[in-house]
Amino acid sequence: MTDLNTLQLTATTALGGTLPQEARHGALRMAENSGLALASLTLRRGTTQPAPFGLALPGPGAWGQAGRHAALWMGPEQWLIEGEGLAETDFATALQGQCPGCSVTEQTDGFVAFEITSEAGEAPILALLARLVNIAPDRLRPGMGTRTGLEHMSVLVIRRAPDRLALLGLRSAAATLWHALTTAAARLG
Amino acid sequence: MRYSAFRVLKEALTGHKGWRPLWRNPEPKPAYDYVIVGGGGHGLATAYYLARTFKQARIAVLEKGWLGSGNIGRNTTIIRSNYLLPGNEPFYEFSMKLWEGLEQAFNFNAMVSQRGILNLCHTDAQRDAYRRRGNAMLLAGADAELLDTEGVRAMYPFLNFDHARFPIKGGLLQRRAGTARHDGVAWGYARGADLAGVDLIQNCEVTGFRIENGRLRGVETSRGYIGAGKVGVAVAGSTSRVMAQAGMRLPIESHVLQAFVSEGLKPTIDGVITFGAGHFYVSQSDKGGLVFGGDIDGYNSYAQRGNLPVIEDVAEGGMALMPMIGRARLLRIWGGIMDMSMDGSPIIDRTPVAGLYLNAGWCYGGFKATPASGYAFAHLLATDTPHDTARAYRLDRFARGYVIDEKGMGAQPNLH
Amino acid sequence: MRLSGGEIDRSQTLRFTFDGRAYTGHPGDTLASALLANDVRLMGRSFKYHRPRGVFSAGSEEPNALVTLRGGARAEPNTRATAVELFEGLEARSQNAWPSLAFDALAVNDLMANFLTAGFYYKTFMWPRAFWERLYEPMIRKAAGLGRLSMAADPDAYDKGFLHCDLLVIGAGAAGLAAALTAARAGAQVILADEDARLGGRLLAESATLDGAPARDWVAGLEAEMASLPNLRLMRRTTVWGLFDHGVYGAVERVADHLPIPGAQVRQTLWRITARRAVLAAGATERHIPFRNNDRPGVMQAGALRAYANRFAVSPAQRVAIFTSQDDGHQTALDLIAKGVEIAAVIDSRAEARAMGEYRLIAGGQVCDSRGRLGLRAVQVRHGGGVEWLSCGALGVAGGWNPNLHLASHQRGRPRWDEAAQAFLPDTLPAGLAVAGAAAGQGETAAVMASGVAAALRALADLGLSGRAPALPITEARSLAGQSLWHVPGKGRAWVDFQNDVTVKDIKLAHQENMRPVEHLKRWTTLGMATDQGKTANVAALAVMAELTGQTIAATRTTIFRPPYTPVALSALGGGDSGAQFRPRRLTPSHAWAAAQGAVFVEVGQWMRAQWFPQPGETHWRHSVDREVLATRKGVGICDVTTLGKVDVQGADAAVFLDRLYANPMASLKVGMVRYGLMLREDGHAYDDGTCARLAEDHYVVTTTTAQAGPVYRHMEFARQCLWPELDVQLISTTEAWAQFAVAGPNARKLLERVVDGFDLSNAAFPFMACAQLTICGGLRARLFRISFSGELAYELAVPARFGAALMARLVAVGADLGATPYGTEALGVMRIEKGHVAGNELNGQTTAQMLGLGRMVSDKKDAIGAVMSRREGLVEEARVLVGLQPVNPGDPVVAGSHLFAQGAQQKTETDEGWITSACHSPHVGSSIGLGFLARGAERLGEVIVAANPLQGQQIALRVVPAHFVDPDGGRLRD
Amino acid sequence: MLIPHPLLGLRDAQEFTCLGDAALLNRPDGLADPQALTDYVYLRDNPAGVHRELWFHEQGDRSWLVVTRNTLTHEILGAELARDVALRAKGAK
Repeated sequence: MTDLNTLQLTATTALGGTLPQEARHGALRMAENSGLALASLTLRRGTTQPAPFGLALPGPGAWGQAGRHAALWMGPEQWLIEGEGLAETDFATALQGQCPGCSVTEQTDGFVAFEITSEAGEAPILALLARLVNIAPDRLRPGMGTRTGLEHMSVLVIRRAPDRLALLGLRSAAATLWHALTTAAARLG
Repeated sequence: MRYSAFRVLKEALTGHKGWRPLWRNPEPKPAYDYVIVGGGGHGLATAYYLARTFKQARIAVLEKGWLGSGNIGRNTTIIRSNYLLPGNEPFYEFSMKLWEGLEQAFNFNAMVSQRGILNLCHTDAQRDAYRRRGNAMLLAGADAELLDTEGVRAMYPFLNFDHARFPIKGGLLQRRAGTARHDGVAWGYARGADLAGVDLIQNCEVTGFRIENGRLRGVETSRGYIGAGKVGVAVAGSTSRVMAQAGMRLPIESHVLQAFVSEGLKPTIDGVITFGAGHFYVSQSDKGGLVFGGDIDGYNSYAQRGNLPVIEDVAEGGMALMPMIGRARLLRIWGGIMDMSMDGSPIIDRTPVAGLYLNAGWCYGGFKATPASGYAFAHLLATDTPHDTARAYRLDRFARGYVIDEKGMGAQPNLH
Repeated sequence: MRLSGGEIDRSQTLRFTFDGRAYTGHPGDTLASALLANDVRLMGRSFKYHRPRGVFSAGSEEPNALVTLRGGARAEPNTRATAVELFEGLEARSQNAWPSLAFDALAVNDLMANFLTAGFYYKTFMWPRAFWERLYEPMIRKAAGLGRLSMAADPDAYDKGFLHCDLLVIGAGAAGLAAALTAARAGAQVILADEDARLGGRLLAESATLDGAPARDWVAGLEAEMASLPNLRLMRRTTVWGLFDHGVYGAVERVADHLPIPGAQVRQTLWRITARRAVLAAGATERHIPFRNNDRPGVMQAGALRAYANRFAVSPAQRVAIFTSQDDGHQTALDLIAKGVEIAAVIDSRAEARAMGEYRLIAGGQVCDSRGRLGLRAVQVRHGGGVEWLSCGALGVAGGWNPNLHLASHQRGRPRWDEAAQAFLPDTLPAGLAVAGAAAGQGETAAVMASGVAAALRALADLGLSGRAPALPITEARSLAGQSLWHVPGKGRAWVDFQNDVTVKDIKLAHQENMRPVEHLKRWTTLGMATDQGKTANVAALAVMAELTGQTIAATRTTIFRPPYTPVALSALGGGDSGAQFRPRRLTPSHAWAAAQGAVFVEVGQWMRAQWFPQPGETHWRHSVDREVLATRKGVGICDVTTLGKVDVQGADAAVFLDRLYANPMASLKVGMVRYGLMLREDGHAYDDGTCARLAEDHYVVTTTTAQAGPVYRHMEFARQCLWPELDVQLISTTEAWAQFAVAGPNARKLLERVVDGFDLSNAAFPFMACAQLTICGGLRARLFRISFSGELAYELAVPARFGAALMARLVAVGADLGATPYGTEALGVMRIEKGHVAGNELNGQTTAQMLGLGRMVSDKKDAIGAVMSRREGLVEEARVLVGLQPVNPGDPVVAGSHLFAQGAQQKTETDEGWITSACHSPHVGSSIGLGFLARGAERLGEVIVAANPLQGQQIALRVVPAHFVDPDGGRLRD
Repeated sequence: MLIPHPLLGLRDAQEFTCLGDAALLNRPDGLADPQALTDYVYLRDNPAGVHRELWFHEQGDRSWLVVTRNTLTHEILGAELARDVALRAKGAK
């Protein structure tokens, strides 16, 4: 783990602040999640499918969680592994330790993550989804996730729970994605 | 019958009884010296120049549907000669010069209107590329001007200069470019060809080629066999399927390009404007409709219709460039089949079959080329030598590596 | 005039203006009904002849009553008064009339109508040639169009969204309601959309009862049930305007068009609806019967008169006549009589017609002319007994109904003429679409509803759901018998297409001139090309043409309908953000830091990059750039180069894979080293360049240019999945994950030594083209590459992106005494030109390795993409190669885009020897310099040539020099 | 347009990039006959009818697909992973 006590550099969040941003519109609360560690995991020829951190790696279109770790299917033989609150760790190395023989790539700063929670059940989440992405609601039931397009950006949409949604986008486009997200939420009014 | 203001006056006063058909509806003859396959703009122009300029006779144009039913009747009417490469620019400039005297030549007002085309640039690199292109145009005898931001603003103050994602840094202007009434061009050539004795045969689909010992003898059609000395194929989006009947595979894919027109509005956009940072270009017709378009849909298609993402993309581009068009309404969308070639440039050449000639690969630039394409193809058919300005449009340039790739996109037709 | 009853709320009064005059109406009114209630019949002018026009229909097919709605930036031209819900403060103006609607100067065109026949403009205005642009066309354009754009940006917000359903029902009339109810009760996900604000469609326009009560009661009951069904989404004010492939529909919801101002709401939302099945229940449009002067305000569809009376409680006049060829026309008379309107007569073209109530019937009669300059005063009727004038303020015309099949033909399927139904009915339908109700040619309400139910049941069965037919209300039987009458023969002009002023005479002339195929007819006469897209005109026109040619209507065929069903605002289509949010904006990790330093930014594709960093006292950008270049070459400069694409390549076969991808060998690269790589397209032209760093035997990181990051990644995946799937390779894009900085200049090593954690940077330990993974700044993992774009001793240092800004700040801070200077893209560009490195201007997709001076990199010992095709004759013969260019007179500029000529050569296409790709002012050289492609350039070093830029009147003498202006031997790189 | 992704089901075509004829899978060995490579790079059947073509799920799982589609009607008859098709073809050789 990077020792924050000796490190001479301070991290900034994807939106450019020292603290994550938050917004609230109606029943929806949106927050930048700067603590999410990410790494890509890809099988190599001849490797068997591992179960890193006890995760059962999900199939196409699916997302699964085990404790603070989670995995999203990204493509054939490829997953994005999440570690909640582990952004400051060398997550890729940790994952590599769990998956010998697999290809692992550090992705923590590859994405900005926005966590969206509804205080009024799933209806506001579904309404928001309809304004953001062209994915049928039955493909984004809790426990599902996918990469898709949003306002000319590639994003990952993960339905973590009926009332919780995560939106991951290119870190560099964080401000544009935040604008799109908060504008859509505000218009749901 | 010659059209004139006097004739319009006379007919108005005598109950319009004297107007004659624009063209005859002849029955196909058993054989012709020249058979042009395709009664679109290029085919009609070819027949017109063959008869009128190259003084050939016994010519027929075979059209599967109605005259002008191909891309000549479904484009966004732009004429221009603002090309970069030496294989292209002299040809398109030749075309522009033909446009400039066309209506008087074929006695039909095709509303050729030199309102100018302005290609906007948004980066220094784009401006450098436009400078290179503008200079190439001048060196080939065409006209070009390079505008800076203020020059653009003076012409079109309503463009989005202040809140643009991609600021307007200037533009390449060709004042002699403009628009023409697309159907009028087809009709003018058709009428001119008919008057010169060409048989225009509608509802006549070519279903096969009769080839003996490597030499073409004639065409099978839905109206029977027609013998031919030489056959010129100018069928744009249908090129691959027509030429497959002669056993040829070509460096062409057919793609759909959508085009758009708004409701009629009082004129506000004088010339043609193209957006350099999005897929959008626009002009306003003499009836007041904003005529606009963008990029091809990107997939092979013969369906003459496209899909929603491109429609949205084009509208987004329009709104980004000129936000004042927001309350204008889209009236109609249509699609044409583009013969997208592998380098984005056309082919006017002989084929391995003696007597069979090909005119194809116009991508979405065919309309502006209509006069020169017809002229050069007629030249090739009549003399068996390429017209000076069309020498580069050889079929073997792909194998030999002499591609004419204006956009530098390589052998991927949907990127040209 | 206002009648009793109707669906308007008289408890509230709404004020509005038309052409500046104040009027009132009520909620439930449209602008058209409110104007009629105020006895305003004249609402517009036609396009060509500027004929006075009034409301013709009660729906979105309206050809005549077009107004400019609202004012200022919200002005909305060509808006159908019949489809505008009245709101408080509504402001509307008439169009295409000057100086006033009642007195329009261009009505003179009407007097010249005999000269302005179809296609006349193709026959004249050709002499002298120059007069077209100078005189004729400006004159024509002056008369073009109807409404006027405000020329101001639309101030309202627009949104877009995506819906998915099992069944989309288009139209909420009797058929649509029945279909939606059937499907929703079966549990299907249903969307019911209607362009109207109210559900019910024609049910609200008719007096006929359902279950013995007014139809609105039945609709209200249904509405209540539908509101309670969570699987049914009701979309009022929503026009499904386009049908696309595979069940994708375009729809626009007018969220706030009925409000005085949208406020915080969006005005309209563009929905992309993906439906597994759809039912088109869009109803039918009544057709008229052309007769002489049939276009006066007051001449309307008979069904529209009925809708105005029953739903809106208005009549355009106290005394009304009906001209019909159908029993349906008589119903209008009955409904109007019930509302206290006087019926002058019902003129029925059928000799055998019978009256259905107490009114004068003229059987076997035809209306053959009309009077009334600004509004109908009388109609002339021809019947067995001769000719008579009947005074009336309105005439309802009932010529039968055309099914609204527009969406069904958006995939170019043509409807077929059904002789029995005397209508075009659906033939081949798009996959997943069914047609029901009046759109399918049904007439009786019971049959309409039943067909809706049946369509829904079929869709449910397709979806694997089971449904049951709901109990349907008891309907009143009505006779819908009729006989087509396509036009009333006679002299004068009988309008077919009202808005574009196409008359029966024009069609006859088109026939005479052999413009007979329907598409020629349409294009020659402009028939059906007005804002109503010929909804009320096309069928009549082709019936007239059929009569002239002696062909059947079936053989004449119809033109096809194209999207959109009704016109759609570009704001809505362009939806959401335009302006500065038109496309995503990508920011580099050091963006905020750079902004705080006052950097000037520039758009580079989607990215915003620091272009230069102005310092106090610098008044011109050149001052800043020159300073940054010199500081880098003298001390050390730092530049954010994160935007370069980065791809992680892993796997046992990574080396083999890259060997095939790059023209030059990559497998031989040693671990811990970097190599410059050139990719070709398969056609042999240069595609992209970058570096490959080998981190381990089975692990490379490759970079791409900023512009090509996306396409190159796609290309790599193509190679991996499609060309060589047998190789063990994994690709992950990591562009975003790492912030990367170029640290360049003689002091680069010294600076880096201050941030690395005990890493040996000596030349021996970490030579030119070395790479390593290390930690910096007290433990932060990083990657270091000793590569140089500037030609100086240089490195690129990468850290996790969130530390990028801090690293930039730290490098500048700890390097202050070393002259550490941040530099932007402009200085980056200057230094790469000085060094002769190629970039986008040279790698423009038209150049080859040979032209770039990299020909020897293309290995002929291995199979790599593009290698073979790069050896084609045309590419090998290409003589132009990259050279450096320097002005003979040091004060002269070198201008990119200039063309190169030998001195004294005549300048034309044939003598063109190349062009300048990139140019800049070089503070190192002390003059402008450039790079360019010049024919046989390598043999011409020292020669003076001419750079021609006729576009800007420049002719500059340049000396051809090697394309390395600094450190040609590369000593600095290796120190 | 909707693409029936073999793993993810129907997805809007907007998520994809279309490259063209699936014959591009059959790349001749670059060290072999240049004519074969010329044909591979430039010539297309371009049928008006059933067409096998390559689509890249760019805003999705980054799979290349071979989609069988009718270019006259746009009807899609099937889709499979290009990787599977290519491996099968290589196995057949």
